[in-house]
Order: sequence, then C-alpha cells, then structure tokens
Amino acid sequence: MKSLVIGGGPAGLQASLDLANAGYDVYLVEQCFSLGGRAVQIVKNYPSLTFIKDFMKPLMDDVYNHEKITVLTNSEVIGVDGEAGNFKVKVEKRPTYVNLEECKDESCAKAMDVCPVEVPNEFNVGLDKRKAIFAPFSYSVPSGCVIDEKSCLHFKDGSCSKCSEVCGGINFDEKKETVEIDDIGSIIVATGFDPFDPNLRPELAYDKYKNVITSLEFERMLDENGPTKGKIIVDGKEPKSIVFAHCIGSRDKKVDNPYCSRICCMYTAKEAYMAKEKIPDATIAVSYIDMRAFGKGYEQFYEEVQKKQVLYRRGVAAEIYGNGDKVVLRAEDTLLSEPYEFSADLIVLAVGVEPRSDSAKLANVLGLQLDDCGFFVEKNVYDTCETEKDGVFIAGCCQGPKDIPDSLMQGSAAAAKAIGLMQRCNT
Amino acid sequence: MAVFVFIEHREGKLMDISFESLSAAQKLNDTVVAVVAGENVSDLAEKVAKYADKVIVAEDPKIDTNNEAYTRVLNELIKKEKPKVVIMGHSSMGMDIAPALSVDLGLPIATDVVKINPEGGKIKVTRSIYNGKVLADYNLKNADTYIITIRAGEFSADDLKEKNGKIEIVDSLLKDEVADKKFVGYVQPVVGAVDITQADILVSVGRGIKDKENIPLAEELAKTMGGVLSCSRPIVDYGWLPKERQVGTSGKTVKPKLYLALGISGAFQHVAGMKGANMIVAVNKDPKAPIFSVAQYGIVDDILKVIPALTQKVKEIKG
Amino acid sequence: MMEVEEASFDKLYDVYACMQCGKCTGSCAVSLRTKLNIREMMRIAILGNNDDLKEHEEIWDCTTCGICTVRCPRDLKPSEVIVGLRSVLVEEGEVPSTIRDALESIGNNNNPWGRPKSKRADWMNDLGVEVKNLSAGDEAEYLLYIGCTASYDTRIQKISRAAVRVLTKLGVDFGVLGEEEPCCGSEARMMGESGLFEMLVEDNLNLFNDFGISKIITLSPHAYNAFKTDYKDYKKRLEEEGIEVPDLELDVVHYTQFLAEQIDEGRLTSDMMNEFNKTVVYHDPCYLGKRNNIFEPPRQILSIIPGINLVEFERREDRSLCCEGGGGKMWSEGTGTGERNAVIRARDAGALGAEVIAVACPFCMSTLEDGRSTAGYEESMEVKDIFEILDEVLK
Amino acid sequence: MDVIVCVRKVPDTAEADVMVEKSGKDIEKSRLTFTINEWDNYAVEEAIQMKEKYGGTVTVVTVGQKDVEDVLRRSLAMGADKAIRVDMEDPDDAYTLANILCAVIKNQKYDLVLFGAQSGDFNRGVTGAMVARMLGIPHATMVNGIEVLDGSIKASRELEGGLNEIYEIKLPALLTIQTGINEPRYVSISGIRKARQKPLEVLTPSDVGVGSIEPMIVLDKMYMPPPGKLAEFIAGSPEEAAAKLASILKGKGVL
Repeated sequence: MKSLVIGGGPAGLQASLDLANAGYDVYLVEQCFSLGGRAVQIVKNYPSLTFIKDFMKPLMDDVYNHEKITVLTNSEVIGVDGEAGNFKVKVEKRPTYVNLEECKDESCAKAMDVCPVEVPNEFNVGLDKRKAIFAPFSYSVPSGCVIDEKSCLHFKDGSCSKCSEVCGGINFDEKKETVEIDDIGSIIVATGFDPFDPNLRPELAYDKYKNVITSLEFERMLDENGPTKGKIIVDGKEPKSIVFAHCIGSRDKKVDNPYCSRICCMYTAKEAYMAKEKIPDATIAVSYIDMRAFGKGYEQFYEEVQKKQVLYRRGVAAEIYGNGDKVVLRAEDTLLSEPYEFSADLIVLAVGVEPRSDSAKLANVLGLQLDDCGFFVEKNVYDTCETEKDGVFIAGCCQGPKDIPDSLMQGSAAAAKAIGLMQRCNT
Repeated sequence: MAVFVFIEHREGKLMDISFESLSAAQKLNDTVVAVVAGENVSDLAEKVAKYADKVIVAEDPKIDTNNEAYTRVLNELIKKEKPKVVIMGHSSMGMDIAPALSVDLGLPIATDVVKINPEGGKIKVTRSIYNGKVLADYNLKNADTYIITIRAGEFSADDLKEKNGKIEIVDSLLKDEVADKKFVGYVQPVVGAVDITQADILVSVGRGIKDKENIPLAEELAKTMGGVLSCSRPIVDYGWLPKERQVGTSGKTVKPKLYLALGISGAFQHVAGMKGANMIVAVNKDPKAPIFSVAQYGIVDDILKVIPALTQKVKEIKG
Repeated sequence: MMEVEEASFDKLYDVYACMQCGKCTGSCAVSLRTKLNIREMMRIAILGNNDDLKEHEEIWDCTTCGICTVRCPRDLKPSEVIVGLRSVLVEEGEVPSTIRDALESIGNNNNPWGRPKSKRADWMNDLGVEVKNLSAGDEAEYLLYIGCTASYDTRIQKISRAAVRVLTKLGVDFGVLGEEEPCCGSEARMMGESGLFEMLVEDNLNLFNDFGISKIITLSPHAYNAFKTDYKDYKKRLEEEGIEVPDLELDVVHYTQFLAEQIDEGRLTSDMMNEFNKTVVYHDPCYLGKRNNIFEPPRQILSIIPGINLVEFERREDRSLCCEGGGGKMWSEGTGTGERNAVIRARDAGALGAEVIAVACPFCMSTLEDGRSTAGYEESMEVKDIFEILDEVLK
Repeated sequence: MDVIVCVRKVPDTAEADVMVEKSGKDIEKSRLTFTINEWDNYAVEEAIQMKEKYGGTVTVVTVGQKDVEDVLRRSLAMGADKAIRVDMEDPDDAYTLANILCAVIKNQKYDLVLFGAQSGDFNRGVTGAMVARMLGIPHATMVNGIEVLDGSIKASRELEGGLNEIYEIKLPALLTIQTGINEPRYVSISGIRKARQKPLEVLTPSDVGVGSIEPMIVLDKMYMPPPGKLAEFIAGSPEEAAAKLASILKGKGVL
C-alpha cells in the first residue's frame, strides 16, 4: 500500500519522510519546480535565529533521495477515486523541458546566460529578474534548471532556442503526462498558504510607493544569496528609519481574514532584530495591536528584540502616504491615546496568511470541505489532522495558519494517522 | 393739559432716554411736565428744567432707586395732576414701571412707540413690529391719561427746544418702603470671560487686518467705542484672537446694536452669525465684497487707514 | 453601557467586539488636530454612562467622513457609534448652541442655515435660463436636487446656477423644486438627530411621490449618500413603526456620475468645449469617495476638458484628506487646534502648482475657499466646482 | 418651587420678507414659519433648570387656537410637567391677554410666574408686568439672572449700557426673562414624541371665566415702512469717512 502526499513544504516533506521511514511507498506531488514550499524564502527562523536553509536543505534532500519516495515536482493531482485504503490518483506532470541527467552545471549557467527573456523572479517576490530558463533558487531540489513555458519565446512564437544551443539537456518536445497511481492507502494534503495581497487595503498604498514593501520582500533582502546580497536597500539607499506594521490582512474582517496569522508577530520580531543587526543606527518601530508570542522561547525573543531598541508602539497601521522621499505611517499609539505620524524611509507590511487561491479546486478533487475562511476543514477541534473524508489527512497551513515547527509537527501527526489507517486496512 | 415725562436717572446721571422722552413730549405741543423722583435729585431737576415747562421733583430717600417705589410715586402724581399723556422710555426701567401703572390706574398703554400722533383728544401711535419690517398704527382707548413708552433713538434729543421751566418740589406720597421688592444694588456683569454675544457694539476684524501686530489697533477702537473686539474665523485660525471671539455659524451668533466689520469679506457662514445686528457697518478694500450686501453703511478703503482715523473721531465725540 | 432610545449600544453597534486596535483613530481625519479619539469613544460606548458623555465635547469634532467605518478590521461602524453618541446628547438637549440652532432651523425652516423657506429659490434670480419647477406642476425626467447650502450660501449658489446652465446646454430633461425643495436631512442625521431625519424621510418621500419624482441628480455628495443609503434604512424603520410611506425607490446619482454617463454615451464630448488651460487638482469628497467609492467619474469629466493639466494629490481617493466640512462641522468649531485640513489641502495643491482645486461638494467648496485664503493663495488659486468649470468651457 | 411659564407662538420674521395683507390688519403668514417666542424659550429653560435644581413643577400656559399646541408640546419635551391652552384667538391687545392669563394663573398653585421679556412679533414687553399687577404680586422685567433664596429670589435686571441691577423679591413673584439668561436646551423630535404622554389641558374662555374685555389699544392699520437703502457708501479720505461715520453712529444713538 502506498501513500500520497500533496505539497512539498515543511509539513508535506516531514509527512513523506515519516511515512517512508515507516516502510510505505510515498508519492509526493509538488506543484512548483522545487521542493521546499514557502519556507525556503525565509532566511532565519525565530527564536533561534538559525538559518532555515540548514534545516530545509537536508530535509528536502532526504526526501528527494529516499528510496521509498517518488517526488513529482511541477505536478498536480487532478483526480482521486476510490476510498480509504484504496485510492486511485491521477497526477498531471508538467514538463520542465530540461533533462537533468543530460545536463551539467556549467551548461545551466550558459543556458541562463544566453536566454534573452527576463521576467520578475517569483522566488524573490519580484525584487530581481530571472530568465525563462532558470534555477528556482540556490538550493532547489531537484537542482538545476527548468524552463518556464509561459515566458519562453520558443513556446511563444518559436523565435528562440538559444539555450538548446549551449545545453544538451534541453528538450522542447517534452510533453505533459498523466501519471496514474493505484493502491493509495492514504492521502495527506499539505498545500500551504498564500501571503496576503496588501493591495486589498488601499489605504496602505502598497502599490504606490517603492518604500512600502511586504515582509516577504524584506525577508528576501536579508538573504546573503538574495537579490540584494543580504543588504537592506530600497531605491538604491539603505533606510535609516523602518516601521514594521503588524496584522496586515490578519484579524481583518474587511478582507475576509478574521483570524490571526499566528506568524506575523514573531517573524516581524525576527526581521526587526535582523534589520537592527544590519543597520545598527536605524530607528526601528513596530506598530501592533497586541503581541502574540506564545511559543517556547518566543516571549524571551520578543524581549531581546525590544532590548535592541526596537520601539513597539501599540496601534495598528491606519494609513500610509508619501512625503517626498519618505513614507508616512499614520496610527494611534493606543497606550498614549495619541495619534501619530511616523515618517520613515521604509515601511514593511507584515502580511498575513491566506488559504491558497486554488484550495477550492483541490477540495473539489478530493471531496473535502473548506471553512468560511477557505482553509480545509478538520474533523474536529481535537483532531486537526483528520478530515470528514476517511483516508484523507491535512497538515500545515492549508488547515490553518501556523509556523514551521507547528507545520512539521502536524506533518508528522498526519503521517502517524495515515500509517495507523493503512495498517488497519492491511489487517 | 399736560404731558408728563418720566425722567430716568442712574447714579446721579440723567439717562439719554430722558432727553428723548422730553423731545417726544415737546412734539405734542402741550405743557411739558418732567417728573424727577428720587433722593438728591435737585441738580438733575435743574438740567431737565431747561427743556420742560415745569419740573415736578419728588425727593424721597425711600424711593431708593426702586422701580416699584417710582411706580407708586408716579401713580399718586398722575392721580393728582391728571396729565393727558405720560411718556417714558421703553427702557429696562420703563418696562418695569409703565405696564404696572397702566393696570393700577386702568389707563391705556402703548409701548415701544416710534411716533405719537395726537388726533383731537385721541391718541394714535405708530409702532414698529415684526423685526422692524412692518409699521402699525394703533388707536388707544379713550381715556383721560395715556401711557406711552418710546423706542430709544426714535425721538432725537437734538431737536429739543429750550423752555427753562420752573421747578416744583412735591411730597413723594410714598408712604412706606416697598416691602416685597427691595433694590439691592448695581453690579457690573462679571468681567473676565469676554462674551461677544452680550455686547452692544462689536468691532469685528477679518483677514484685512493682515498682521497680528495690527490687532491692538482694532482693540483700541473697540475700547474707545465701548464695544468688544470680535473676529471672523481666519483670525482664530491664525491664532491672533481666541475662539470665543469668533462670529459665525460655527462660532458665536451675535445680535449687537452695532456690528462694525473691518476687513471681513463676508463669507456666508460669517454673515449668518451676525445678520441679526441692528446696524452693520463694513469697511473693506474690495467694493465687491459680499459684506456690503448686508451692511447699511460701507467705507471702501484700507482698514488700517480707517481704524486709527475712526478711533480718533470717536474719542473726539465722546470727549 | 450607553443607551439611546431604550436600546443599548451593544445591541445597536456591537461595541463589545471592538479590539481597540486604533485603526479608527489612526485613520481619523481630525484626530491629529482635535481631542477626538474614536477608539476611546468605542470604549465609552461600553463603559460610560450618558453623563460621562457630556464631558466629551470633542464628540462634535467628527466630520462623519466615515473612514473609520470603511477601515475597521472588525467590521464595526465607529462613525455610526459617534452619531449614536451624539443622539444621546441630542435627546437630552445637551448640544452646543450652534448645533442646536442648526437643528432647530432644519425643524423650523427646512434648512440648517436659519434662512427662511421663502428665500430658498433666491439662487435662481437672474438665472437667464428657464427651469422647470416640479413643485409647480412641471414635469421632467430628473429632479436636480440643489440642497440647502447651495441654495443659500452666496458663494455656493454659483454652483447651482452653473449646474442649471450646463444641464440645459446638454439638453437634459430636468427640473427643480424651488422654494418647496426640502432639506435632505443628511446633516441632521449626522448631528445625531435621527428623529428629525426620520421625519424628513417620511415628509420627503411623500413630497417626491406627490410630485412624481423618482430620478434625482444631486449637487451634494451628502444628499446623494442620504437619498441613496439612509433613506432606504429609514424607510424600513418607518414601515416597522407602522407609518405608511410611499413605495418609492429613489434612483439617485451624484451629478459627476450623471455627467460621466453622458460622456460614455457621447452626449458630452471635448468637441463641445473651449480650452481650459489651467493646472487643476481634484479633491475627493468623503461622501462621494470614501463612503461610496465614486473616484473615477469626476476625474473622467475633468480629463476630457481640452487644455486642462490634471494633477493629483498625493493623498487621494481612499486616502484623500477630509476637508472637515461634514458631520455638522459647518455649525461647530469643536476642539480643533492647529492648521485646518483645508489649509493643508490648499498648500498641497499649491505645491503641485495647481491653479484650480476642483471640487464636487458644496461643503468642500466652503472649507477649501477658506483654506485657500488662509494658506495665502487668494490671488493665485481658485476653488471651482466641476459644474462651474464645465459652465465656463461649454460652448 | 412651582413655576408657571406663559409662552407664545410667533412667526420667525428675522430673515423673511414680511408683507402686509390687503386688509392692512395683518401680515401674510402663509410663507412664514412659526416657533416659540425666543424670550419665552429662555423662560421655559429657566423654569426647568429651577425644577431640576429645587424640585417642584413647571406648567406652561398659552392662549391660542389648536395650531399653537406644538409650542406647548415642545415645552413639555423640554421638561415641563403640564400645559394649558386657552382655546381662543390670540387677542391683539396685551391688556386683554393679561386678563385671560391672570384668570388662568390665579387658579393654579405657583411660587413663580415667568414670561419672556418681550415677543418677537409685536415686542410690546408689557404683558408680564400687567399680569403681575393683576395677580397682585411683585415683578421684575428684563431679568438676566435669578438666585433662589428662602421665600424670595434675587433677580438681576439688565440695564442699558451693560449694567445690571439686583432686586430681592418676595415669592410669589413674576419675572420677565431676557435672552442670554441661560443656554436653552435642544428639543429633539423623539423628545417631543415622548412628551405626547404629558397632560395638556384645553380651557374655553368660559372655563377661564373671563367675559368681554374692552381692549386698551386697537390696531388701525399695518403698512410697509419706506424701503431702507442698503449699504450707503461713505466717500472721502479715511479721515473724512471716519468723521462721517462717527457722526452717523452718534446720530443713531449707537455711540
């Protein structure tokens, strides 16, 4: 009996590894070119400030190289039949047009070099450009290049095939294929989340000013391997005053996200900490509603951050407008009952967690329910891994917002549940 | 037959309305009899005698500037002398006394009269009603004596003819002090907080004053005129005068006797706050300023030139 | 817990659900220059009593721009709570005298300006165009609703006259109500006098019905908002109280929407206009923009005027700076200190090199005219209503 | 303290164009709005403030036909306890009116009777003092401040020129109230609605027991004053203009 895991982020990776280590054959279906999910965009974790890469890279490799795990990247589950213990699953595997076995590291670099197409780099949330043939990120798994057919000129009008001239691995003729997998005992859904689009709060003027960015954009600037080589640079300059704004798209019924993101308090603390390390003379403030530092060591970390003279001002960001080179954040200091305007070089919007926009489609394929907010519905509050549908489990942010440790934990829990189920089916 | 004129005086001074009453009486072409009552009033009687055929002086310390005492003294005198008309001011004092006399003696009364027209033995009066928008003639019921109170400013004391009448001292006939109504004293309204809504004269400045430095000029004019300084909204915005001085729909609504608008263009909200003034005078550089459409008098000039000149002239007039 | 008309604020406004995030106060148009703190008011609505409220004169500082309600993350209605708190004071008669006079005038004269009803049509003197009077038996497709301020305020009357001339030139079949035009009541409601507003809704629906009016073009965004939104709510309220009201669905547009439609349908084109060679910046009125999301039509109209150099405020649309004209502010100075928003606005316009601030609301006209002078732009900048600009350029 | 306040409904003519009817006996009233006389409003407010401070009752009284009842309802909404309307046409003559009001008041329990110092229509300023005389109680007109003592009151009267005079007056007494004595409260529509529950007594002239009274003063005719000139511009140099203005102001009795 095999197991299917949908989603290659922390929860899906952990679930796959646990299942495989328990002796089950696992199919891990990942929509993107690489494993890793959204966690790999993050540089350091809180409260330990360890590099995420140091944890994620081995995890991804272990999964990818595990003999019991078949990783299908750039793939999507398009059909599920049957029942617990015996699902039949259809997976659409899209081509990457690059045969990694034929491909050498240097030829990848050459191919990227000659590619004439430049598009915004999703991994760096548009902070830099990538080519139509590209490596998703520095430690992507599988490593090597892929071709993005949406921007590649070859697929647009056949006008270009320059990469194939320098690299033997290019195969424009690759076709998408449908993989059918039988004898699937259990399915674990771990499809993750989307970050909130701050344009839905027009008063924050995210689309109007270069120096109003999201926390994810800021995170990418912290990456030594990132688009700014780890330098915090906005419009060519290093900001000397930064405001972080909590709860953007969280706890907000106006944008249909009435829940807490559970992460923006702590990742902001970490980003503020790192900002202070990188620009020690910067004035840094955080506007917040209330501080939710509920994990082990979190409160202590919050205190550490405050001690770095990061000024926490209670009161959510109300409005942003530009004033010359500066951006002004309006808010009320609710402790002083005093509205204020903070004129800063950079405003970082701590965007919240939203259900993936394609959750409904997958829910339909799997026969799962979505809650009012769009997250997958768990069986009950005491069992957040099981669903109403026997044999289908959920883990990670697709069930509700959570941080990486919690996602990993829920991945393991889902795996344990799945193993239990499959053992019952076998006996 | 005689016309009684009740002479108002306060703290040893004759009130303007007394002369206006004398003027009204003189116009009736009858014997003008001024009645001066109170304590130590002989000096006053002499001043009044200049314009009366006769002055009746009722000296009595019991009167004690008590309106009720005046009423009783007048009552006795009217009964005794049977004047054809009793004239007094439609003043605070007249309002207290005249209606009481009318009821006590059963005599017809017309108040706040702007014109008196005797027609034979009858009396017809003209009153200005409905905010001065209508004039009305009234006939008074036939009677031996008519009581009339006149509106201030309607019978000019400038027209007074000299008569140099004789002074007759009579017994006030006030038996006792008034028991149920005692005069306690005069008080100046509490100073300190300036209440522009209570002022009779408002000197009001607008943007035309140009600079905070010029505010004292207007302040001096207001003081000289016996008025209070007020302003339009921008002056408060500039912080040149406190909010309490602001006239307009969002500030104070005022109804002074004179509103002198200096350098105020006359935005609708401002005008709405002062249009109830009896008289509006505007000074503005711009002849097209809307303020002139509500003003009775206008001067088209720079207020910084007009203010000192006007202060000077008012000082001269007031002596 | 505050109470109004036997209902608690909890029932009416869910005030317990406020999480005190401060978004309202932070967003507030006047919080930087007055004592008003809406978040605290939400707290007072729970914890205070009616007497406490009398200590908070800043309750009259709110311009009812509505941005706190637009932005409240808990989907509460802080601006309505303010109106509700005002109504507590109104019911107890504890209102500033200037507000009292305005409300009494609405009750007595059908306008808040203390002007007689008989002078409501004075703006039409020397108009030079024939206008249908729907209260005198004339019939027309649209009622052009002038509103109180544009009927009486000598500066703003010019907008009314421009409106008539422009609509006449465009061949629109419209009429006015002349002296019979009633107060829309929007300001009465916002000043907390909901009883008076309810009465006006009843009277006005009957009046519109009697004169066969259902399609209305308003000059004022405040009247637009009232007819469009509040009249519906209060009509329901009246029906619940068992009061018969005509079954009249008002089809209301603000004039900028109407004119934008004329452009879309080709009845108003650049060819019909002379050049307007000026730099113009448009100021979003709160009751059109923030409250009703009408951002584009006014810009569309201005943009087709030949020769115009249209610039934009940094703070515009959702983030436009309220002029402080609404919510009864025409009749109350409140606790504000420092520079008025209208002065800031004029200065911002000046920095953009604007020669004209284009407005689409009588209150904005009133406040910005003042702001412009205070900011020292008396000679170099004008405030013009979009109707006035059109009146100038239409051939 | 039981207080009776006599009130009156008058047309608001401050801003309106007022025209005299063809008959010359009245003004055209159809386009005017009618409200409580401004001075009476202050009187009602004063009475209610006394009640709030010292207890007792407030009764409002008016003479007129049914259409004047809204003025009473308004006063009830402000806080008055009871209202009385004498159902008859408002007499033109203050003396007649005073007789009727006296007849009503003398049958009521009262410590204090308040009137507005004058009314905005005819500004006679006479009715209150007449009623006091008829009731045989002391009075003070133009009162702009009241202090309640034991069995008496101290009343401040407004004099010309910004001075006040103080009287101590024994109760029961009658005062006529000058504007500005207080800050009248706003009367909300819902308040007026609620006040519908309060008693409003309607008396006929025969209930009151007043026979026919010969008026002291009879209207002959009303007419429009000659049109006043608007904004007479004073020409000349600043000094000349200032001199002319100063003499105009003196002539008008303003200075």
